[in-house]
Amino acid sequence: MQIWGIILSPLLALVVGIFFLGLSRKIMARIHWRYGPPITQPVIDIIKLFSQKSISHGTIFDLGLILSLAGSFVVILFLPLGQMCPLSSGGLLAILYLMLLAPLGIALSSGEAANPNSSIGISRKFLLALGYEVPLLFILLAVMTHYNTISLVEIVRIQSTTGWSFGSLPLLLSGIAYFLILPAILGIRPFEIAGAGQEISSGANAEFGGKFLAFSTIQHALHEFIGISLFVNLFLGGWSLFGILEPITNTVWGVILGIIVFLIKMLIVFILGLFINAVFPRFRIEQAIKYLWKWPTLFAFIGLIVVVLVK
Amino acid sequence: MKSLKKKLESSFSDIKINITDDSRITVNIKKDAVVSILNFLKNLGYEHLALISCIDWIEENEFELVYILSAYMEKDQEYNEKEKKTILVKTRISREESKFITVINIFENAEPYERELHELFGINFEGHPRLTPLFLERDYKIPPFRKDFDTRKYVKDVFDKIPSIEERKK
Amino acid sequence: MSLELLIIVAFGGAFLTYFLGKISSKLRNSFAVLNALALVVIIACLYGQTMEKSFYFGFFSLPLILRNNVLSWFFAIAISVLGALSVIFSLSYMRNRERTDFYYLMMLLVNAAMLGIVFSGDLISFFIFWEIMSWSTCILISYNRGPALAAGMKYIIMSIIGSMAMLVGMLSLYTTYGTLNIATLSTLVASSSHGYLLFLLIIFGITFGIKNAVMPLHTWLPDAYAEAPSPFTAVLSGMLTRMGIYGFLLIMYVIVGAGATLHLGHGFFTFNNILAWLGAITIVIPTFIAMLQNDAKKLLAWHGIGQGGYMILGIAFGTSLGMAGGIFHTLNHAIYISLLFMSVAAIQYRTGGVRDLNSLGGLIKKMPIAFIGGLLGICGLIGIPLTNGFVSKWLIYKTLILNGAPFLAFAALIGTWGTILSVYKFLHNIFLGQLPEKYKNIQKSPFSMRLPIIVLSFAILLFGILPGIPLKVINAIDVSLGFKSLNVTLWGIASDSGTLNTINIFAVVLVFGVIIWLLFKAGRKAPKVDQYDNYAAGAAIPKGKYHYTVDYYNPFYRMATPYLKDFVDVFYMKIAKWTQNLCNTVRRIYTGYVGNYVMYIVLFMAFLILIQLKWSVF
Amino acid sequence: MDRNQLKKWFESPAKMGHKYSLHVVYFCTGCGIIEIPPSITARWDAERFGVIPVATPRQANLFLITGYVSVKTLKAVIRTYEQMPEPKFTVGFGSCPINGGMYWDSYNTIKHLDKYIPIDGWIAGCMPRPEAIFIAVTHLWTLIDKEMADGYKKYKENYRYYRANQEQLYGKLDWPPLFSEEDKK
Repeated sequence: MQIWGIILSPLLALVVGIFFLGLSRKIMARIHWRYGPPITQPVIDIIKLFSQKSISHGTIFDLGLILSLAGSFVVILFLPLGQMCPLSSGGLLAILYLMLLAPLGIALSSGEAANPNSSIGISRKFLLALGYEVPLLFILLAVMTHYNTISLVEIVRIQSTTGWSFGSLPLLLSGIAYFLILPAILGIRPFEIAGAGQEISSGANAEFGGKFLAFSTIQHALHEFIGISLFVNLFLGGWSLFGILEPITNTVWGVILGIIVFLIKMLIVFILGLFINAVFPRFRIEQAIKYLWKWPTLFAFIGLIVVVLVK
Repeated sequence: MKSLKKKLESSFSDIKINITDDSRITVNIKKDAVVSILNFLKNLGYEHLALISCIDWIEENEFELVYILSAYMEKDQEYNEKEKKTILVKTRISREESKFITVINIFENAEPYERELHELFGINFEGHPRLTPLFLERDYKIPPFRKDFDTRKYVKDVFDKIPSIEERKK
Repeated sequence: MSLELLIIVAFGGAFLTYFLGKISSKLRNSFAVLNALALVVIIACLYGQTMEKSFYFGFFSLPLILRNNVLSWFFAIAISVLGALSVIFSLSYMRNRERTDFYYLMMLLVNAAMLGIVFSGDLISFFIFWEIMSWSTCILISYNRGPALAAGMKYIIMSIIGSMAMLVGMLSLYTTYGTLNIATLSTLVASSSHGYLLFLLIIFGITFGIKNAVMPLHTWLPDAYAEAPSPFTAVLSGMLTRMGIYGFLLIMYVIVGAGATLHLGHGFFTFNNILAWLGAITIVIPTFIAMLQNDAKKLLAWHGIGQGGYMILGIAFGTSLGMAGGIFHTLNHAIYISLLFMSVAAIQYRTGGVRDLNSLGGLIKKMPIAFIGGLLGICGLIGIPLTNGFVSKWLIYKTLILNGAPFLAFAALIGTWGTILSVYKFLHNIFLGQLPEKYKNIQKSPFSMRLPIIVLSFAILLFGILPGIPLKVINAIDVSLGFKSLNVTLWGIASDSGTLNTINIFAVVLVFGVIIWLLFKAGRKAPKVDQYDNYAAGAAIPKGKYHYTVDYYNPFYRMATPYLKDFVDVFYMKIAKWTQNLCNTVRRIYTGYVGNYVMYIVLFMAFLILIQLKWSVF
Repeated sequence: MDRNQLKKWFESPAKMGHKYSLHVVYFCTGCGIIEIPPSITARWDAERFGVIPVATPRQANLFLITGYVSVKTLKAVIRTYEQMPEPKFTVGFGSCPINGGMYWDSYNTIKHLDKYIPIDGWIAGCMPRPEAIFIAVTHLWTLIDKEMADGYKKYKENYRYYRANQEQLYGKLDWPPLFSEEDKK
């Protein structure tokens, strides 16, 4: 089971992440009243990029990108995917820290690129991360305190018996706050400033071409997967579906159905995020931080206080 | 309008003033008096040097420099919102010598205009701090805006002489 | 191996080095390194031995005692290894400087004094060694003259305040119990009244809080770190400042005892809760101030303060997990912060003392070892998994969450994000980006600088992947202080709620890294290009101007600069100013006229007579 | 996607990838750029052909030069072209890059762009309509299929010729040569 999980979950995440990229382009096009590209367009892009030539600016330019992609895959192994959770040691804290590998790798890589546009992109990315990390930490601490565990598997398991935490009263505010910062975590509009193509030549990606850009695209896809699946696991009960799947837990069918339910939940959250993405312009970085430190932080903070008081 | 004309005529000798329309005065003057008339006009309130233009009178073997001035705000008593006046100070310099004195110390923004004229007409402004190329990438034997610059010949020489890659292979 | 031998070697070696320096500098250098390494060997041989010995009687009729236990040994080995590495590092750093003999003397003296502190078994010898350490540190900080003199002055004033507080505490202990032997005290003190215990904890807490730079008492640190010679800064930041943590452990869990310390106060206002909150403040504010620094050493110095907060948070809670986290973090911090200071020192050495983050750049191509040191150092500082900082921070966070202190946990976690921002700026501005023209012909750092950097980098990875090695010793410390034993394995920790297993993180990172690396190699080969072949909207890029360093987080600076100031320092400076003015005013009574002095005497007499009269009336 | 297409995908994925994923860097000098916004937004929607604008030449494989190229901007055109990763395709848009267009006798406008960098296709007209871009794209597909869009190879083979022409205009260029300056024949 664990071996299967280790092999399957990164593959699944890769497929789903890239599917989400294609889907987002299609749905965005339809919202704009366009026909849009075929849904396989990201795959075509990645194939093309792999077969293209590229240039490298140095060893760290290569290794940083490899580190960031490897880091993203490692995080996926630590996230429960339905009932499948290949690795769980360290719990949510380890996930939080493993999630640092990807941005750090990208930052090193594009720092070595010696392009000011990349550096500005990285500086904005880190600032944005500082912005959403404040509410995110409040939210995660609220969840961890509420369930009195740091293990994500445990949190999902408790939710399958007691109901989703989004529905339970003490965590409702935290859930709302998480949804408010979700666009910032995913890096979609209105928080797209870190990779703004028109202003800073796509920021960190400015010097990436060929296979570098392909890796960067895959990393982006995985990042979206991680952001959404963390939300689903923390607040929408992971694989649980009003107790319907309870009787067949730990059977093969149970696992498969659990994954399907999990993916459907992710899809719904993702499409909701896309609607926000489609209609908003970009925030400037100060505006973004001010927004993130105002409403979501307030909700998350009150949420944490409520959790502590209820306990 | 009229009073300005009178003022100018009384202050400067050897001056020809033309009121072309309601808002435009053309002042033709000898080249020695350009600096003083520009100073005079600036003190009157015409503080904005909009452009320095140049016309190549090839038959007369002269360049005509045109300083276009206007006012930002009311200092001149006749000035009002409706009639915004523009003053064109025209002077002639010799084409052979093609040098003139800079007006940067009166209007600072003359610097790029003079550089441009130096580059395109080959007029040497004495006292200009840096007459370096502004627009052009190449050196031209004759400055390209002079009328004796033969663009077609130049194009033939520079661009059309390069063989296309197919021709080269033959 | 006996402890007296250790102290004799440590102090004797220091003075011998000085005199050898008068003969030949080569002899002095090799003897200094040998002496430092000998200390490491001696201490390594002491592992696992518990001993206690009076080495001198009759110091005001008090015995001076040296003792060794697992806590002392743990600190001692870290001190001696770090000391040896920084002496090795100094070899090339201090070459061609003046007063080198004196520098080595002081360096080894500080080292010896720290060893004395951790091995001393009574408070009086503790105090003596403490004072030797403070004074020699002050002299070393001021080594460079100029602004360093002011930094040294600031340090010594605060240090003296701390020492005086300790002296008061010691006197009170002596008058109450008649002994200053730590082992005896630990059995006696726990049973005294809560008020007295609180007094003891606060008075010693001021001493150790100043040394460990806990938030309102931290102001000496940034200047001292920045101005001290860089190899010494490694020692200063790595172990010397952390003598404060040793002191806290000593007073809280040895002298007063865990049982008594943890039950002082009511509700929110318990001693350890207040201490934990001070620790949390110490994390957050300095970490964010660090973001604003443009001086590489000052940036690291503010992080030195901030990381001290994590240790305080760890040890304040008095659970075995938290203690393990706090003590382990002390060791980890010593490793990575001294590594970072050494990397900066290597850069300074090659660039001629430049440590301004805005004027460096692109040095990775010229000084790869220094870059590796810097990279692993910042990874440890952030706590990236697979570096040592991760394990200790994980332990601390887990303690906080399981103890129901989510707000403290928030402070600790958000500190990490501030850390990332500032240390990435540090790394980017020095090593990444475009190489300025003036550093084109820069050399690699010399071997004696590369060796310590490599050793410490290796230690970061080793303790990050196999944290069980130090955790085994730390667990023994836990047990010796009377806490529950932890279930420590070689690659992590297993406890009731959530385990940590670094080896499987390492394995999956490695496997995925290799797979992706193979994929990467399978793609078309990417030729390396020059730094000037870079996208600049079609223009050929201007040389030396194409590096984004100044105001790296500009939007944030615009928002936060007014709020992020060291208000405490401003306040202290104001007090200093007031005191000076007051003294100036008082000085005016010495007018120099005899008549005035006679008048003072007469007035004083009158005053006395008045009192006399009043006394007799009532 | 019919079965024929699928077969092609398996036979040469790289070529198909280059065909259906054209990332464009637009060079906006002249009036031609005004035709680009409608073509990439809702009215004509270039994205359905896989054509999307990207930010830097490093990410692009199609170079669209829209409008006249002056001597000064040609420098940037060359630099951008050389920074694009291979395989790369170039399309000249409008009549000015073809032969100078209305600037046919201007002393400062490039007359034949293909003497300085290789061009795979032209879109004639002053201005061409956005539809013409899509016709060009489909033509480019055919060319890529038949391996006739080989401008980048030509550039490599005749680099000395191109470099000489470039340096004839500017004297010495600011950047070192992309390839070793030998004709590979």
